[in-house]
Amino acid sequence: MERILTLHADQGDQPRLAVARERGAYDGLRKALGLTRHQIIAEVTASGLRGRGGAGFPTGRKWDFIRPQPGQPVYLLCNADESEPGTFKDRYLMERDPHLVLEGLCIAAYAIGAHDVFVYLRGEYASVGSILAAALAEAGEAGILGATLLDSPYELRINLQLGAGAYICGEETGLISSLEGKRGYPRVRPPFPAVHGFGQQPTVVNNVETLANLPWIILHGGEAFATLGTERSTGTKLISVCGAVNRPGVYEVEMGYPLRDFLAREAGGILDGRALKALIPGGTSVPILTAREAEDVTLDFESMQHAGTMLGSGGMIVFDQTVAMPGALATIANFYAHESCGECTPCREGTGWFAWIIARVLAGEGRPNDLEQLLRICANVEGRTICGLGDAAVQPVRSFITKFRAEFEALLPADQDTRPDWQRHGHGPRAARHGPLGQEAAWAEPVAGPSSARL
Amino acid sequence: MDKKDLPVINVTEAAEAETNLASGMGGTLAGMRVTFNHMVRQVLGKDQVTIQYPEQRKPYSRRFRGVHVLTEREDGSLKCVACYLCETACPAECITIEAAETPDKSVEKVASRYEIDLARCIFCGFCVDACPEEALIMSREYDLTTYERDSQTSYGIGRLTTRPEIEAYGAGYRPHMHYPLVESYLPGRRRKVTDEPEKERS
Amino acid sequence: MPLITIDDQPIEVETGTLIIQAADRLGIEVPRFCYHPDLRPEGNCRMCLVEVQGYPRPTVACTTPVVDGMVVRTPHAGDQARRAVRGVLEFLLINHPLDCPICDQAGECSLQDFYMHPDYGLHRSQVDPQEKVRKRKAIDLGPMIVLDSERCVLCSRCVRFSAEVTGTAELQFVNRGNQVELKAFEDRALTDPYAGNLADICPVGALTSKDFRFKRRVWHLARTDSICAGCSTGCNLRIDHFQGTIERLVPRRNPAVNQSWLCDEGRMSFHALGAAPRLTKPRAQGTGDAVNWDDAVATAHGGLHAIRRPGQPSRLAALASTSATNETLLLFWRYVSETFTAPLLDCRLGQEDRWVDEREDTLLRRRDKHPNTRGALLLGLAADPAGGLRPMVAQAQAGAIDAALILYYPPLVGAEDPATLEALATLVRAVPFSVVLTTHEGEWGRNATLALPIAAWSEEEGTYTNYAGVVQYAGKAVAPPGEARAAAAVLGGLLGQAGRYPGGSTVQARFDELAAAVPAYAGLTIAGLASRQASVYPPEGRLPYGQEGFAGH
Amino acid sequence: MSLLSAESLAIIADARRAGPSAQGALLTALRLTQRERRQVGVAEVEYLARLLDLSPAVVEGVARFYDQISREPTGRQVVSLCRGIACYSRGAGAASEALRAALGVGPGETTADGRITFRLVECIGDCDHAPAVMLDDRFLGAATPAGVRAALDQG
Repeated sequence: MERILTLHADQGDQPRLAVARERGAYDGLRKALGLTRHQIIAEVTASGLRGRGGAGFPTGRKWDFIRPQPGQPVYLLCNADESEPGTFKDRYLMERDPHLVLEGLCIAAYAIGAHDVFVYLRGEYASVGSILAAALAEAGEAGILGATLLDSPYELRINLQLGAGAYICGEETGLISSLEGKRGYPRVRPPFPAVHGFGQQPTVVNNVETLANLPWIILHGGEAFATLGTERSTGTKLISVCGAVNRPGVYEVEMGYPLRDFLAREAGGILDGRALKALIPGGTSVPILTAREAEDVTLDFESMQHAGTMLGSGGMIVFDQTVAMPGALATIANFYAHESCGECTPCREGTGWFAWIIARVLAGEGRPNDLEQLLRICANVEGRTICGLGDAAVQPVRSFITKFRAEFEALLPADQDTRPDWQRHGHGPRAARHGPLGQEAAWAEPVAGPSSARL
Repeated sequence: MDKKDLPVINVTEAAEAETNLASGMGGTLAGMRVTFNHMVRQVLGKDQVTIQYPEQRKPYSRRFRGVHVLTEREDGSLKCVACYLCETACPAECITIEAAETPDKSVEKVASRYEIDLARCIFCGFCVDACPEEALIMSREYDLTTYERDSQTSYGIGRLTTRPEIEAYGAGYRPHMHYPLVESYLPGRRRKVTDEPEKERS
Repeated sequence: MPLITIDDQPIEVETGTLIIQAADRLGIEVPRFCYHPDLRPEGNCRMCLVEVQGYPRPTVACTTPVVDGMVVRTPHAGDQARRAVRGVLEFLLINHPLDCPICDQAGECSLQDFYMHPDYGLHRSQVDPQEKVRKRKAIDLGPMIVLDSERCVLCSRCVRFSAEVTGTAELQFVNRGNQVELKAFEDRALTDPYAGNLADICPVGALTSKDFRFKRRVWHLARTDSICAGCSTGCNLRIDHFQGTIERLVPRRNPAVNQSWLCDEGRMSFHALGAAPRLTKPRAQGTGDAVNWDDAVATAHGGLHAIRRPGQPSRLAALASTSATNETLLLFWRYVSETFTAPLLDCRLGQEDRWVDEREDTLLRRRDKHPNTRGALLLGLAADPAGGLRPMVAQAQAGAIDAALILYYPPLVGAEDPATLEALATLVRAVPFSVVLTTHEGEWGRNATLALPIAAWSEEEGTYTNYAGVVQYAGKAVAPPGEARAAAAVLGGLLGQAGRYPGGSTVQARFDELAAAVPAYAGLTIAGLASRQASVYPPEGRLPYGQEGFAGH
Repeated sequence: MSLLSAESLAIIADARRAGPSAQGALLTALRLTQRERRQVGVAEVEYLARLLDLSPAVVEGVARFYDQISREPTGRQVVSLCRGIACYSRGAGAASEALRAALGVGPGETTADGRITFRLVECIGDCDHAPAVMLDDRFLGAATPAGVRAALDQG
């Protein structure tokens, strides 16, 4: 299979510039500098490359929106705030092949006419940051990324910015706010970042993996890239698989690769030969798939959509039969309650309410109508929020409850209490609602619960 | 049904019977007997109709709307937080409230002045219905006779909380008396309003 | 211009208009918390969700600009929008404390109003009161504001106000998710002189007025529209009063004068009225206090009239006040100029005619603390550049004054200037016959031959002309104390004594006379003032505040 | 007096120049302050406010938005155990208990000697080593009390 992103990543010495150059690093940039911006955008558009951060927006289109006024600065922000649970592909790229990322960064900046680039790394990736910084310094001394790119007169300043622990800063407008030194609040669109972004200037935000595809596209042409993968999901995708598999890790697969094969070969099968129970294909923000649903899914945007979920960030979390779904959902719900920025009402209150109800259900103190309650809250959060986090929080709740309902119902008491809800007292642990969320969050051991009726 | 089943009263016989009675002293005596019996029973003190008020009093229903009582929390503090709902609801405009701040942040607001002019009050009980916290209820106290008008008919916090009468008469009308939603205590007695007995003790 | 329809009502608006603004113009109520006409829209409360034909999901009306042909449905007309808003309202209430009985906002609270709305409120609560997230309560934020973060719906109006309008940025959110809390750093007292506005813009009971705290339930208040008399800006405000006492002042929105704001000094100005004892009865020197009004007015005119010297200028010092209404000033001017020949007629205690053009800060406050200096100037009450109180005093001390007629209102903002009071006292002492029309007891007026009690601001109706020449009507909220009368009535009485036309009996009539007498006001009527911003200065009607703009904008 | 070292101040100065607005340096400043002072408390907030010409409220608001900025001083070494979904399904709960026993402090607590702070954090992107643990900025891989001890000792 054609490898685009991990061709050299597995060799340990790839981060060293000299070695990387021998293997052709920055050749794509050299070629790109020979092209005009429009040629590059045309190539990328032809390649059908779609954003690898989770939303899958066509990269060429995104660049095309940039129409700066004369004299107006343009910014390129590299979204390296890889916080989606179960996702660690960008970290893999930046650690193993930083020059590939930097090269892609330069090509993108040149293509949209940006002279100031900011790489926003999540705070936990400080170690990754130093690897990037080292590579940056080395490339600088080598005159590749000095004041100008290679021997062209094109000025480019690359800045590394570390976050400080906030999932929401991975949302593009939240990232912009954070970079501006404000609370990482997402912003209402319109206006879109392409018009009023970083410092109210035209801005493009691209994911690390997206950028890493660019050198190959420039060298081999968009057409070649488009021949890989499926019709609407071109190229390859990094899948970071974790959970109950024998070989968790990052694997590059061509789009359209069968999920069954991926689990069996790359992931090395389910842990200890157990049976697959369910898996989340693209980070916790997408609906979960039961083993049956997962059977004939292929790894690409359309097939996932057809299966009622999303390829998302490609962070695959695998559950085997021993995992109890209510506990897993509680963990996920606590995550969103903790990471909701609290700016807009439905997400702020909804995520907290999810966590609270699921916590009390888990504690065996749920109310008979709690599952309906949760689904009702899902409907009130979805599509009513400023950014995607609200919708993201809804997906696991709704899919877990609908697909593994029996496991949840087993935890609920039969309804003897006829009083209206607001008159009932003494529900569940306060942890989910009180005090700074999380540190008190009760652990529920992933022991085997009653298995789902669907399995 | 059949005609012959109908009960028949022979009017003539009945009339004759009466004339016979009337002809003698019988009717008079019959009447006298009734009167005499009543006299004897009254003198002997059996089932008297009148009672010796104020020494004797009749018990009233626990829904009786008598003089108001300001209830307390378990710790003995006044429940009223001066929300003015009773004043707003009062059709006779006989309630006057002044609010003040308390250092206790769980309460924040208390009534520094609470006055009901019972000379204006029509005892409709709207004030009690309006109270969200059962901080104001009615008692079964009904005798309000005073010698002066303003000074004695206007009850302030003092008289609305501490009166021997409250002890004597007990709690009267309040909403949710059958479905208690909140806890309130009769002033100075540390006894829950809901524990009030059905009948007044005498 | 885009043409759109909202709930089947068509409306044409300028490009860039927001849906919510268009709806407001149609009088369609779109529920909102975070949107405020004088703050940058942020769209965080999600309460103004509406459905737009062709949009997959409900959109916020407060950040979406209209597009030609847009078909909008508000919760009143659209099921999707109704469901959305119901949901948002429920979210806002799950952690809202059950404070209404002790919350000063109750009665004018958006949460209450929206919850009671049949279209998107009245849901059955699904949370146990014990479960609600607890936050800090009754936090003292200085002289103006009390913060209760538990009641906060996090609409960020206050945060934006302190960042955009006053630029002090003293309030911010901390934490994340449903733990987010409004906070002033270390609960420090708010220092900006406009903090009082925070209580007004807060749609719920999170930020409440410390001065008004627990005073009254708002539904007991009577309301009178008026104009602030604290300085020459003339901010539009509403006087809330109960049984003859003013309980609070709140701003009325007027984009041309004060936007939605009011400075704290102005907000507190009504306390000045009760600060010192009021003059409640006409008082004549010698004879105790017992003077009835008719005698008082007769004596006053008699004494003043007596100093006239046929064929020669009258040696009268007539000092009007730049705090008086235009109508009062007209009558004062008429009485003095129609009865006397070339008297000393002026309205200046100091340099009002110069201060009126000076700002005190970049937002609202101006150096001149009199509400009607511009009006007095337009009436020619400062015609003589060398005139004013001080020259009068000088002449009086030189014995060149036979009588004085003084109209004086103590300032509502800032302390009385002792030098001015001393000058007034000297003037009163130096002239043989003096008539003083004033509101409060004052040492300086002790020796006045006659002291006549007049109504203060809020006790009489009339018009003020602000520094920029905007003529505005101020209503009467409460009755003057004791026997005090409106100055206009007293001056009318004097005119009557002089055998002159005493002026109309209603403010409308008196203003018509003003419009007829002073070219600047030609064609204006009281009714007209309410409807449009009439600017009479500079004469060509240019509005200076247009160029001045406001701070932070 | 300055709460921060000269090199930190230099970095902050660069950050102020890099972006379109000076406030952009705040995030960097907060990180550096947290590293040097182990906390961003009242004193630090006021210092940064003066340094960057912002209102203290704004600085506090931003500081208390991020997990890695703490108001109370943290230990000299911070052990962060991932409680992400992947680590959860691979026994982070047990690991948490094991670490509690090994370190003598529970999640969110700091040892009495102020040396070690033990935190539970959201997914740290080390899922292939679940249950993953970090020591300060270092990924330690799968969390075993022994491994963590060793890492702590070598500092």
